[in-house]
Amino acid sequence: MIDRGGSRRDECEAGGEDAGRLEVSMGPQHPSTHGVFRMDVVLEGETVVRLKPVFGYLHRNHEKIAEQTTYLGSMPYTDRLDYFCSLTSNWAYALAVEKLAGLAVPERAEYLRVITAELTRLQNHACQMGFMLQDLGAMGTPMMYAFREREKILDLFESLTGSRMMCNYMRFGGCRADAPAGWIEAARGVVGDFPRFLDEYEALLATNEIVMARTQGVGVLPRDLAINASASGPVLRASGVGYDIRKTDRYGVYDRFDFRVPVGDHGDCYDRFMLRLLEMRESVKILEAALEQIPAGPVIDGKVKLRNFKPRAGEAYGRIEGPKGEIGFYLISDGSASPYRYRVRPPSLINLTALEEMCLGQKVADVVVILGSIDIVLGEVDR
Amino acid sequence: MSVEGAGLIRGFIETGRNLVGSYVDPRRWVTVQYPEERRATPENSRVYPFLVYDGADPEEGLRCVSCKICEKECPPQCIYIVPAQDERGRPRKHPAIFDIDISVCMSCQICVEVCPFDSIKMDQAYAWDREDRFGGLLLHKADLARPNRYYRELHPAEARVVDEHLARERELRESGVRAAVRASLPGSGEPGGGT
Amino acid sequence: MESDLRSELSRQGVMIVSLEALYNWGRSNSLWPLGFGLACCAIEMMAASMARFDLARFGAEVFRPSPRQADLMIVAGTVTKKMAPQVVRLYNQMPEPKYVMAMGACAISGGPFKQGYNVLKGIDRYLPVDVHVPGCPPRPEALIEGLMALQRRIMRQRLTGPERPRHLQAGEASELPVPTLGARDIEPPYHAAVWRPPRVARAS
Amino acid sequence: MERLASIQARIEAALPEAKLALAANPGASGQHSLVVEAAHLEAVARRLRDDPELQFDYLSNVTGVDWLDRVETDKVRVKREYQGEEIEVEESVERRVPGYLEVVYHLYSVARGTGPLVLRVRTGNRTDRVDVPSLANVFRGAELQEREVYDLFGVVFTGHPDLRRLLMWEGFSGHPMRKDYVEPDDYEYEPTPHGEVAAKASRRYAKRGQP
Amino acid sequence: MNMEGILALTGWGGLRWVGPVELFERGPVWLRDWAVGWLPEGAKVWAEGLIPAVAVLAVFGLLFGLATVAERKLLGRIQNRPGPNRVGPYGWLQFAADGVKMLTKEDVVPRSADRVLHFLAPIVMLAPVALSLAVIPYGRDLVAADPRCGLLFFFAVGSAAEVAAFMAGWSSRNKYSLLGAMRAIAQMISYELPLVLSALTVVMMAGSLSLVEIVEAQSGYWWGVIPRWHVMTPWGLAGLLLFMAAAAAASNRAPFDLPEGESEIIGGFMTEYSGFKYAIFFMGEYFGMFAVSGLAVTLFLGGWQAPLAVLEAAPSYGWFFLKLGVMIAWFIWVRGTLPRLRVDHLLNFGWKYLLPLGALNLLVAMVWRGLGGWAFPGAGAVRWLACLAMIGLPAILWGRLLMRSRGWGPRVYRYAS
Repeated sequence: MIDRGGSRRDECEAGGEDAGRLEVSMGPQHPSTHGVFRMDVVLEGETVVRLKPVFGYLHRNHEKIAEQTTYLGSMPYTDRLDYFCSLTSNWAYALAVEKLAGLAVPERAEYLRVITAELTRLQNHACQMGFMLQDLGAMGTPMMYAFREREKILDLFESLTGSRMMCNYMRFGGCRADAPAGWIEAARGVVGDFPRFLDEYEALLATNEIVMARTQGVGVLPRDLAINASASGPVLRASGVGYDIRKTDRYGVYDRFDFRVPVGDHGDCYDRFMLRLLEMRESVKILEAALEQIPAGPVIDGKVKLRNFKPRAGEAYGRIEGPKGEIGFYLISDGSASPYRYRVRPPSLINLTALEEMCLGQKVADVVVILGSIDIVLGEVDR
Repeated sequence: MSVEGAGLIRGFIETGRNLVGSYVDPRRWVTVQYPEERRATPENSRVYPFLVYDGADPEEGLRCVSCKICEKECPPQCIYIVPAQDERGRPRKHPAIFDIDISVCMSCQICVEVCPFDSIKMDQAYAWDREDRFGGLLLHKADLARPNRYYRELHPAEARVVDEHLARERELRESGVRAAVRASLPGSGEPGGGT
Repeated sequence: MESDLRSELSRQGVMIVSLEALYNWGRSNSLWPLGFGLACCAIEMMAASMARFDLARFGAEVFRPSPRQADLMIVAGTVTKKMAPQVVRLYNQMPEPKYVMAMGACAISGGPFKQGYNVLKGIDRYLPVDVHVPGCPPRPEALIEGLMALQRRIMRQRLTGPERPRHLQAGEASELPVPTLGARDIEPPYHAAVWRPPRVARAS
Repeated sequence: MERLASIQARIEAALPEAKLALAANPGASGQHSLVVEAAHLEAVARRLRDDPELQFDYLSNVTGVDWLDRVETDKVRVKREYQGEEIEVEESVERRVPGYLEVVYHLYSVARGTGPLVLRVRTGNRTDRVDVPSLANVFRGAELQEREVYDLFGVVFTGHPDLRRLLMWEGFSGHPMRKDYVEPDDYEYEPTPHGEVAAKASRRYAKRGQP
Repeated sequence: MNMEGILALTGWGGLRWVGPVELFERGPVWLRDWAVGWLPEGAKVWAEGLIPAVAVLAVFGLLFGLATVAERKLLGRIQNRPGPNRVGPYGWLQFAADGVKMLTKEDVVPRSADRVLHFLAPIVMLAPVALSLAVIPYGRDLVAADPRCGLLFFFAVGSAAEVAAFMAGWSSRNKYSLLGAMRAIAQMISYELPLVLSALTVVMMAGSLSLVEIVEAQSGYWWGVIPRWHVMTPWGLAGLLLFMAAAAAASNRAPFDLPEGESEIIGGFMTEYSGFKYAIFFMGEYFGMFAVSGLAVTLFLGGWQAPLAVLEAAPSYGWFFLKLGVMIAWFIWVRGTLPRLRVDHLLNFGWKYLLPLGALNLLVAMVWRGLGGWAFPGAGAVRWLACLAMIGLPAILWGRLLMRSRGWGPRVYRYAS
């Protein structure tokens, strides 16, 4: 599996250092690298024969800062990891700390976590599809529709957590605040409206001949390589692996909901695109059930200290199924108020491992589409 | 069974529907034409912290006792506090300097959560654009002080809880003092303390 | 022309448009930003150009991917030391008149990440910033406020005299020196010509 | 712990020369780990991946940990002559434990839905014996993460296909995530300084000497 | 007012009463004649050429400004937002602000660029497309120049714009520019052919290369209601669709805007252009769009002809510009809807799809003419449907074959157990 990728790389390099090659450095400022990402691409005509990603333009030392601050102080920084999905990053971190310190979470808080995480997934997937279409050259229309729906979800986030993007909502042992009056109903309204948007998206894009021609058979990630390269989330599932941490780890209260995990068979950009669409439909189902079932009760374990929180020495790795893939936190505690080692397992970075294999032999216009279909966010890639 | 080209046509219908819909369908007309139109921010919304004072005097009424907990807990370390001193040079329970650098603040409201005295709360004013970074974005005590009335307007539900809590504490403190005074009186058998 | 005379005339129905006013009107109402996102703030910048807030109303939705056609550089997000030379280079590639808006805490001062070893503590160390929009990230409304503040600033500018804009002053370089990446830090740490911070008296 | 012990036994049966050690986790999570000698890391990883009973085919997370040199005090009982009598006394002896860099791997099984299996491997010390065999040839997923560990911790992965800095620029010296890394001093303007930063900032101001 | 009409100066010296219909219809021509009449004899020839040229440039210059605003507003509406609405009344002065800014912007020429070519490229871009506007009849007798071979002139001149794109890309010494320039050349070669081929059908049916005559060939009404425009015939409808697809490519409009594909190669050949040179490129692009839209109107939509006999009272150029507006709106709608093609798809689409269909369409037109002799009841409808099937069925089937041969099509997804 690795050998094939390697040989393909060699083959292209052995293709001769003749003239007609063009070395292009895409990024760090490029409209389709989704931030400050850079790819050094070698082209023959318009065909990619080599591609080297260059990282670090947004390396803002998240892990170092976290090792110098308290456990609680890192929570707002996790918002800024994946700035589309602050709530799932919150959750992953809270989960890791709860494992580290052995904390239990009240049931209502678990439901609130599921609801906010699935809402996050909805807006992340919608925006990802918008960005990918933007990379395909659609003049912003799909993105506008995605952001139109995203704003509705952000309104919910703001009235629940106080901030549109940087929610800083979860705490060790629960959530910071209970839903304000009328929030559940408002969320039900937004979720109820969402399928209309999905239908619109599907009509606009799913059977569009140009979209199909641009994405089908492009950027294929074979099943074995996907597993071996530790791809996760929709990228892994599009390659035919039905692996969803919500099902495998059964964290939170996900085992109480009836949802399915869509799987692609081709592993190309179209599969990754469509899987997100199908996942959104499943998320809507989870949300409807969760908003129906949510019990009354406290939202945080009142015994957990906010200040001077010092878990006993030990380590823990906690992970959840984020919208972009497996987001995990690895923490080592030495018994003091700040973690001895704090590590983020960034799905965006690791999903890029096989980027070169996916891009070789494709056109330069495909590179941006493949990158868009992986769905990266630089805050998380570089941290 | 689909016909090639139908996907394109379906797309045109969808955009066409939005084009027409933006004139007739309020669900497809989502623009809030800021600054003429403004959406009300939800009660929980937060931007930068401010300091609450009781009574009429923003200086003396400050609830802040300069305990420096928020300064210590602030993740980006953007709060700077110097306690005031009385005439004999002993620290008073009052800040002499209370600065927040809003060019650093990340609006996480951890200071609000850790404050045991309910003295720092989150404001909702977001328009802080300044041409001058150095003077304009460092907020001092006088810029930060807001009356409790303001807090009640911004966060009514939260303020109600806080006010009740503070009132109860005050009551307890006062009854505790009264009890202690009574206990110190000769001939009184009542136990002291305000639990 | 005296402003009171002008307003008197306009009350009488006579519009006096000076070349200066026309010039300022043109460039303030056609601020094309460089499509240039660095981090979290870029998302709010995008959100500001989307349907809910619609930056297009101000004629500022034309995000140009090439710096050659852009007027306004919105530094939206954390500038790392690794990225700083590119940001300065992009600024140099923009044609005059050009403006810089530092959007978000990170761009202004390094923000929450200023403690990081790879984070530049404010883009104004290398670039002349016209408007600072603090926030983490600023709401789209705050960005629009910042844009309007920039427009007002441009409209206020006189093209002659000592207060004339930077690009009309002889001797003001359109290109700024690009910092380089050293073995431990970015060099130089700031451009003394651009950055003159005051001293804040603090006990250590 | 029992499951981990059986995995250990299984690997040791298949690879007799590879000695694994169990490292218990005192915390609440119960995620204990296996410590592998560097020389056998690749073989063990391959075995873990290919063993039909284990199938740990998914390398989720690779990270480094910097353990500084530390001084431990051991209580030892020594015989001393005291006033002509030999008695046993307890003395504390300071012992210098050399630090090391540690690479931690979290493995999962996609095929079986099990995990995490935590593997640790340690370098000789923090300065010159910092090499560890690369797992990038067993798990592609290790490629970028090992580069990151190399960049930030300075662990050299032998056999890595493309070992360059990942996040910092070429030509940067030092490994910032190490515990003893000294950050560059750029506190020219600090309106809200604290602790160490306050000291640095005031030094800066003194040097600049402007009002 | 006199019911007869108003007193008007009809050309030089001719003062008579005319009705409002005639006034608006003939007004521009009279104005020209009147202005020319003042000049000495030697200058008259020059003036007769110059005045229409200035008029065309002025009208299309203004149209360019308004079209940019309209595009931004319409795109906005497609995306559920208002678009520019604060500069001038309802935002319609946005183009003026942009123009002022562009004019006063610094002109940057990269140090390594070829300065001469870099300077010439925008001019070479704008001049030919402006020239091609000369042969389009905007109204009855309202054409700047009517050579016998107007259509040939149009294509000959119009294709020079791609040379400009290549000049710009080459001279900029930027890799993205070069990529854009190479794409522009590839695109030109592929799309001139189907463009010409679909126009050729009209030439064949109208029997003339003169655009004025082609418009006149479309006058009249079937049964007094349906205008005899070419688009009302099956071959004309197919021709229009083919023409519009090829025209979008020829004028670098979405979904064929590869030479400047913003998301891939920044700005393509325009990457290194700033200030007014960039504005001229922009203008050239819009002029190109106006030109091909105008040609489409002329060839297929009856030019300046009114859609109904009763509406002929309105001035003919009004109808032309209305139709032009519809065409521009269509281009904007396409831009708001479709993603961009890839280079090889673009070439395949041009060579393997548009070109064969264009040739087939020529055949269909011949059949249409051949079946014109049928005289049984319902013959018209049968002939119409037969010809439509002749072009429509192959179009669908051939498209399906091309898609399926690559394995493109809708998919069904499974769920993990």
